[in-house]
Amino acid sequence: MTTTMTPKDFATATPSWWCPGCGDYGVLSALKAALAELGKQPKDVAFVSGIGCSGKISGYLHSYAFHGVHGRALPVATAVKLANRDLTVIAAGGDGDGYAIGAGHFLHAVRRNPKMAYVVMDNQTYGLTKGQSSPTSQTGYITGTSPQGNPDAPINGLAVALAAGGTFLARGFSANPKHLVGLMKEAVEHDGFAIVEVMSPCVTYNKINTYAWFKQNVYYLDDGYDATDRVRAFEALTAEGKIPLGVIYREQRPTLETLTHLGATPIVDLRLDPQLRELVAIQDAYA
Amino acid sequence: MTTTMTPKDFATATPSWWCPGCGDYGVLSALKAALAELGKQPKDVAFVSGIGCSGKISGYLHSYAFHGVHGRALPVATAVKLANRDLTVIAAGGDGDGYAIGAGHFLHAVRRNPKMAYVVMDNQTYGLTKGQSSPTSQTGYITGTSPQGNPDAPINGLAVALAAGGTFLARGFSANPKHLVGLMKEAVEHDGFAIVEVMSPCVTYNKINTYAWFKQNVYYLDDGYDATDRVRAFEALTAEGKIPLGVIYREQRPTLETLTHLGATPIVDLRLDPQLRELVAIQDAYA
Amino acid sequence: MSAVESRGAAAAGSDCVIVNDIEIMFGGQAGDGSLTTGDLIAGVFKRMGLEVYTYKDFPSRIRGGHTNYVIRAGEHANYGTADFVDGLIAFDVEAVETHVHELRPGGFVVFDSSSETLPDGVKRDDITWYLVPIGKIAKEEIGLELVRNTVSLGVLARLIGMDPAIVRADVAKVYGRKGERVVDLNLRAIEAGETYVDQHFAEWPSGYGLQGRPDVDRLIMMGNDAIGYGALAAGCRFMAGYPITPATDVLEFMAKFLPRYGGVAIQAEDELAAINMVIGAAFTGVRSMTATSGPGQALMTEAIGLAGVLEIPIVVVECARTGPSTGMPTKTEQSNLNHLIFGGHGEIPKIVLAPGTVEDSFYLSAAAFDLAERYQCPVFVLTEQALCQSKATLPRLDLGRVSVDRGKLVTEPVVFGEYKRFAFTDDGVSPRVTPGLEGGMHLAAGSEHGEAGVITENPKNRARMMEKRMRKLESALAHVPPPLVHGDAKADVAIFGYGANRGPIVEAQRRLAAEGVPTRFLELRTLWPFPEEEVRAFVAGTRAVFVVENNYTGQLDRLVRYVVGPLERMHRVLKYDGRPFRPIEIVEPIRRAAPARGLAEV
Amino acid sequence: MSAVESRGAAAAGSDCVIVNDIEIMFGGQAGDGSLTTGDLIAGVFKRMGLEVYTYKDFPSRIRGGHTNYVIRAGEHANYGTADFVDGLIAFDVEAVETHVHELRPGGFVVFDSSSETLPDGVKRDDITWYLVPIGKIAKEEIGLELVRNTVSLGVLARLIGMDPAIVRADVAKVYGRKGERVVDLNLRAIEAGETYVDQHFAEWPSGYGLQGRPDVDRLIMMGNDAIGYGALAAGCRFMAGYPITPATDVLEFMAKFLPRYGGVAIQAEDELAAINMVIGAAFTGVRSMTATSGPGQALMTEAIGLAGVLEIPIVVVECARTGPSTGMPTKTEQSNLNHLIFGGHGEIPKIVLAPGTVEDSFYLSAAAFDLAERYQCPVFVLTEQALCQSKATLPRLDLGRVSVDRGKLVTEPVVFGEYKRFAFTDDGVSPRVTPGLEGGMHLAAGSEHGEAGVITENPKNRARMMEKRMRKLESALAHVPPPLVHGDAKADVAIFGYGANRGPIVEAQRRLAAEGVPTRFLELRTLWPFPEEEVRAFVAGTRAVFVVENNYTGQLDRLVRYVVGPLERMHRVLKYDGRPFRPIEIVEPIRRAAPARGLAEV
Ligand SMILES: Cc1ncc(C[n+]2csc(CCOP(=O)(O)OP(=O)(O)O)c2C)c(N)n1
Ligand SMILES: Cc1ncc(C[n+]2csc(CCOP(=O)(O)OP(=O)(O)O)c2C)c(N)n1
Ligand code: SF4
Ligand code: SF4
Ligand SMILES: [Mg+2]
Ligand SMILES: [Mg+2]
Repeated sequence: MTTTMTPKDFATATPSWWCPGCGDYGVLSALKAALAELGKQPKDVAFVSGIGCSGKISGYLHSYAFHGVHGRALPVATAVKLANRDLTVIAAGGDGDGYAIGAGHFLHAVRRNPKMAYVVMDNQTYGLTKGQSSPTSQTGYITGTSPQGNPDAPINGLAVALAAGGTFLARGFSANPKHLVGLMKEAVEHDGFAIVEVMSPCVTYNKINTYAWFKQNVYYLDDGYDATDRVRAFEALTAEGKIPLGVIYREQRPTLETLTHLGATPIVDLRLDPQLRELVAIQDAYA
Repeated sequence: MTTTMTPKDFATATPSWWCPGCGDYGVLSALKAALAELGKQPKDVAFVSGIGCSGKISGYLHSYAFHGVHGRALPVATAVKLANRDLTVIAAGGDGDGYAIGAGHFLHAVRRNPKMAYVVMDNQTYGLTKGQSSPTSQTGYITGTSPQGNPDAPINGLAVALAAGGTFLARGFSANPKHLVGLMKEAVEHDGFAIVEVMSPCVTYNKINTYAWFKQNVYYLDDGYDATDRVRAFEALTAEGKIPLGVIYREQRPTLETLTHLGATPIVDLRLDPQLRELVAIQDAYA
Repeated sequence: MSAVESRGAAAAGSDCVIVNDIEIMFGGQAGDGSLTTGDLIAGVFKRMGLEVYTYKDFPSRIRGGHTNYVIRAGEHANYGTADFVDGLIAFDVEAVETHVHELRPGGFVVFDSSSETLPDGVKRDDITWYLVPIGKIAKEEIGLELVRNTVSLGVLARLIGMDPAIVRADVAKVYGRKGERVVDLNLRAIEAGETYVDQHFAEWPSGYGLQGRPDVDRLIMMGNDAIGYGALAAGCRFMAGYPITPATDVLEFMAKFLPRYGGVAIQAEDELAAINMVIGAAFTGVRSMTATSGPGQALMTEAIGLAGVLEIPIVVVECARTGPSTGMPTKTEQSNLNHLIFGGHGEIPKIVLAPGTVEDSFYLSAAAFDLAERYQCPVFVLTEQALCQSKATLPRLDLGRVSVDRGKLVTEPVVFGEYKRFAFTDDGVSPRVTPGLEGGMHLAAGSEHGEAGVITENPKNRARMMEKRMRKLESALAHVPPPLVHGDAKADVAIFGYGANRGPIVEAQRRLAAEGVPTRFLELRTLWPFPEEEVRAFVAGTRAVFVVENNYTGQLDRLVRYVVGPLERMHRVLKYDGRPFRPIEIVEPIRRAAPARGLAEV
Repeated sequence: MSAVESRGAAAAGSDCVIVNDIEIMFGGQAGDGSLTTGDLIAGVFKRMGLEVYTYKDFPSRIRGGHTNYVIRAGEHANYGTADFVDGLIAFDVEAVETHVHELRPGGFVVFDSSSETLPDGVKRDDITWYLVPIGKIAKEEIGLELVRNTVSLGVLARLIGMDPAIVRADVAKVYGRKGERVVDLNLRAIEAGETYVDQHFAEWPSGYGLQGRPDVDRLIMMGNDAIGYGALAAGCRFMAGYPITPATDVLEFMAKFLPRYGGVAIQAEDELAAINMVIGAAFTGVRSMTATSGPGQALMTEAIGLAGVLEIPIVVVECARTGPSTGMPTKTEQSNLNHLIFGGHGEIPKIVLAPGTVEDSFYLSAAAFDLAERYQCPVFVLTEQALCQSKATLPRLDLGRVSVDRGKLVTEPVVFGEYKRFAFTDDGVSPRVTPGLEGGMHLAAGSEHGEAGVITENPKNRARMMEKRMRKLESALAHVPPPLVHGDAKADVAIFGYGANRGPIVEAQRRLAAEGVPTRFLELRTLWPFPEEEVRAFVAGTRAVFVVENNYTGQLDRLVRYVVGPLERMHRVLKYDGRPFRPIEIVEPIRRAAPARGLAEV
């Protein structure tokens, strides 16, 4: 059965809890469009989100959606993929969820390289808890918890992922949905762990990194850019000045599913029979 | 009072629990020598370690030593430094402690940049729990928990730290104590977060990354190497082939102590008086 | 449609003038500024000399979503909401629909009729309905829709007789920071609201009248601020935390004030880091704390055990919310008590304090630091959303009552080799050194260790060390904040409760007493070590015992029952819908199970 | 120095031949191969038809550090060590010094006299001392010092009469993997040991004689392997874990076997990842588990709450060790029970099972998966180092007794919009779908939600949803593994205990019965939901009640006392030095507090 899917097929009836103008709307639309264009079915999509304004996205994407605890979307999503490799697995969450409390899992998902997409909705602040600084906030950012200015240097999630062995690194902007849909599609199709960091402004709390600020501070990588050169990618990611958008790095290496020797049958479909002959025979080694 | 210190002044009477030949002995000796050469006093050294064979090192270095829970040496050490900036703070732990369970804290210590040294004793395995694979184990490494071979790609801690904004990155080998002492001294003196990753073989469990293997697979960075070029450092760290030893990257940026506006008086030495006038006056804003 | 659609039958029929006891609910969409106006109302009530308590019922989202802010004022300090709301200011139909059943017969609703029409179904006829085009007034008369909250304040002020001078002064003060123009706009908004009432409802009194009283020098403060302030006063100079509702305020308070006193507040990358930082700073000799809520508390579990075995004094504030898991982050609950006492692998001495008022939040928070250092163990300050995010009036806080007793902290050099960090002592507490002190070098290890800190697995040492550590609980027992008895100490109906429930229980007691059911209520302020003697004595000679708490399984009840055994006359009064008790919810079960005795019985 | 320095007086005086009940302790430095030899001894005992139990007392280090491996064999299955050690094989003075007081009068020591000399002080004269230059024999006669363990096995075999054919067969089998040369060396080592005994001690019998019995088809298995095997049999096909003593074995077992059945075992980066992976795989429909110990369990606390509120079936094995914090990682304790039951913010239904034998470890581990899926909640399998890392003989495991009942798992497409993942039901359990199923799409949120999964903060829904979830505990109560009664069901002395203490308690019972103190022992196999009815009934009609457990605060005692109240006749029998009970430590307190009744009293 092949039906033509539309973004609406991925919409839920749940009213959004986001503020008007929030960048996260753009992320949601792009995701829906990408899934529709790829012809995915909601029943085959497992969508795992973290906690935060961003994390609420799982309530709005019609799918098997999972809204777990703060910072742990990636371990959940990794296991979902291993348990049923036929599913399209997507994880999403905020900059705090992914780079603060979830930073360790982020590094380890990168090095494991399961086939799934991970969307980081970066608003350079903690939206849901009312505007504290996040790991991507600029040094000096003034908030309730840093009235003298954020003392920490912002983290460059994609550069870190590159150093940790990332195989697909892209960055988009929620105000450019067309570009974003393209990145999302590539990410979902990538045979490995694909990160899409989306600049997704928080209109309520972040008065520095606004839509206008981004428009002035991003640039799009052009055709001349070679996304397979790791050192070049590091340079692009860490250079002072404007923020690159597009696919920044791409590489192919064996996925976690391959290296854990998963069979073609998803684990979830295995027959479970306690009386299997070899199962009983395990005891012989203890006799 | 200036006395000449010797490595012995940093020795405890506690017998070591390490196996004969363990690489960690070399790390301990180098640390003692470095502290002695720098003329530090045991009472002014706060030494925080993680859990693992490596973590036991805090029992053998005469100082104010802290042996906390698995993976959390860096938050403890960061706070020790903030609480008393006059102390020489050193954290140490294994590759599992630092790059697996402690990976998130590692990233955040790097971006905070407190003045302290962090020694990662890398044996590419989990020694204390009897030889499972660690985040730095090679893909395919066969252990009790990975009888079909470790499915994960090894993590490059220094490259990750570089991408996260590390200001001092060095790598040594526990079988070359002289070189190591030099790195340790530089690290302790560095005005920021200084990482020394030490190749410290586990002679009991790791039969691949042995002393002999290291001798064949490392090289020393020479004078021509420019440790202030970040992209060059990334290249050196991620290039296929031999493993570079030496100071790989060095940079100066404000420390956490500076950016949190600490005064010259260590916090621990502040007078505490509930009756301070301004303290009482805080209430006026609520009246 | 006329401005007033119906006049409450009850209100019309009676001439009920309720003086100086009123509960106003301010209901609308989150993020529309109702917070400021709610605070303003509370402030005016305070300056009119009344006792005030506020309660926020906000959704876990930033803008939109039904929100309500309850302001209660009266002559009694009532730490909690009343059975009924007296007046509801509703900015949308949803607010009316959600809350109309909570109104007292004879109460009133002010509804913003600018954009929505009230559906017929919702209109109760025993309350008065004031339909006011609030938004329209703001937009058309003031030229700024944003001030509609202030317009509604003008309406309310006139309806219930708030002192106009105070209203104006407070509006000027609150908006003062934003400049004169803003003050002016808001003052005009007040005026507009008042005028509308005068023009349309002059003959329709709300039935409520407030009478000012002399405003003695008092404070109005939120529980979380009092906790932060108590910590600061007690010499806390290091805080590490990770934002989480409803605890973030404490971190924000400390981040604001600590630097002024040479200290530092760190926003950590997660709660694991936060608690380990606190342990690190405390190990170094600085009074240190963190504040978190359920999910963060769960993550801190492992490290709390470390502090216990390292005998490091730390203070951990738990601002409880509705669990399990993410639950309802902005709602109240008392379901973390078990975790604080019994959570964690292995056994350590810990102390759990629970304030019942904003004032006590200050004093117990301050006391926590002395206890932590005297007994060298983790001390929890347990509070709940219904108290910690609520504001209340209180007397000025007496910093003379705050002590800084650092226990067995050694400040003079010791002799290396003689000094033993974990020395066995009678009270279980060993002299403590901190880095930098001559001669005190040692290993502080989370592994079992001997007196000098060296790791050992010797069974005899282990047993002794375990006994030494746990003995501290016994030593502490006589020195922890004692329970308070409220009501009639000789009554034969006993109530147990703690924290935010103090308010509703005390109010229920007053009402029960009036009905002929005198009660005594033991407010537990230290929940661990559990005051077994006091609890046993309190149950003796009762005909009925009630344990009132906000959870499903009866966590406090378990503690009480462990001491006194399963008794038929013991009853649980539980609530677990995320909302605090209203007094009637306590009055009713007690009335049912322990009715007033006929004269014959006395 | 003569080979035998003293002949135990008692041993010399009596001709005590203890047949078929012996405890051997193998003591030396960690990492010197004693493990293999200990296993070999255990294997020989088993093949001689005896029941075997082994207990490892290893330090938390890799090489060096005093180690001992206890092998107990007899005609009874004794799940635990005896009061005394019968024979100690000591490779150094430290081993003698540490354990000489544990020897039974009449017992013996084999001491390797190659390098160290026994100081005079240590020599008790009521035991026999066999001084054998074991290392020297190995080096000089076999040419390989490494085989000294095997030489000592030869010595022991001859001293106590182990079947020489079996010894040889087992040595050949164990070393078979390493090639013929190694087998040969070890066989010669056996021979050398035996010969030494024949030449030097032929007239000095040890006082112990073993008599073979027919070796029925049985297994010898470690508790952790039985847990892994039970999981595998029950259809567990996903495991994620993080190494931690004493739980790592379970991960290693699963890593070895899971891939053969199409499953996968993942070593996660930490316990937070591990438990969230398990939840992810279980959400997807795969039976999933993790295994950890205290510190890891503490880290899993938050996510366990998530599984509870998402109603996801997971199995969490807790292999308890000595806490708090790092504590003594290789030692046993029962101090995590409180955490499993009461840990975590907010309240969820959970089930806690605790096997008392290796056999039961298998069956309860398997049962955990059915319970998890039937009640859609976390199920803990709680065991302790003293059981989970011990090997014991047991009958073949019957996989016919393992069922795979997946509860309300929906496998046929459902109608989107009608289907409600969290539907309110009478038993609290809602039909469950997994990703990929047509029509079942929904949000699984850790925030409070309605029947269809949509997040809501509505108070009525909240209360109902809470009740629905918690109701599952009541539904489960009749279906969880029931407690077992050991001993004399009509005795008026009652004992409560669980887990690894089953063995020592049952043995204590036998001895007490022989002394005229019959007892009944309720072995709790489900600790939550707590079997209140059974416990209440069990206490009725007793003259004394004992709660036996390995911790300081009496965690099980609290659970029992909550049900039956504080009774004067209730006593705690506690041990918290990291070592399991020896039977005498249970016999004595019972004997003291409940002495045998004189005839008059009967
Ligand atoms: C363990 C835990 N700690 C803290 C919180 C509170 N919390 C909720 S969302 C959030 C951070 C949100 O920031 P981000 O991930 O950037 O998401 P955003 O709201 O900005 O989209 C925090 C700290 C929590 N839910 N759980
Ligand atoms: C929370 C927690 N999980 C697991 C463990 C068990 N554990 C102790 S050390 C260790 C890993 C050791 O590896 P590494 O850090 O590389 O140190 P090494 O022993 O190799 O020096 C683990 C998993 C623990 N102590 N605490
Ligand atoms: S607070 Fe910021 S991130 Fe959250 S919904 Fe509003 S705009 Fe979006
Ligand atoms: S096991 Fe390995 S890492 Fe541990 S002490 Fe021995 S050699 Fe060193
Ligand atoms: Mg954010
Ligand atoms: Mg290691």
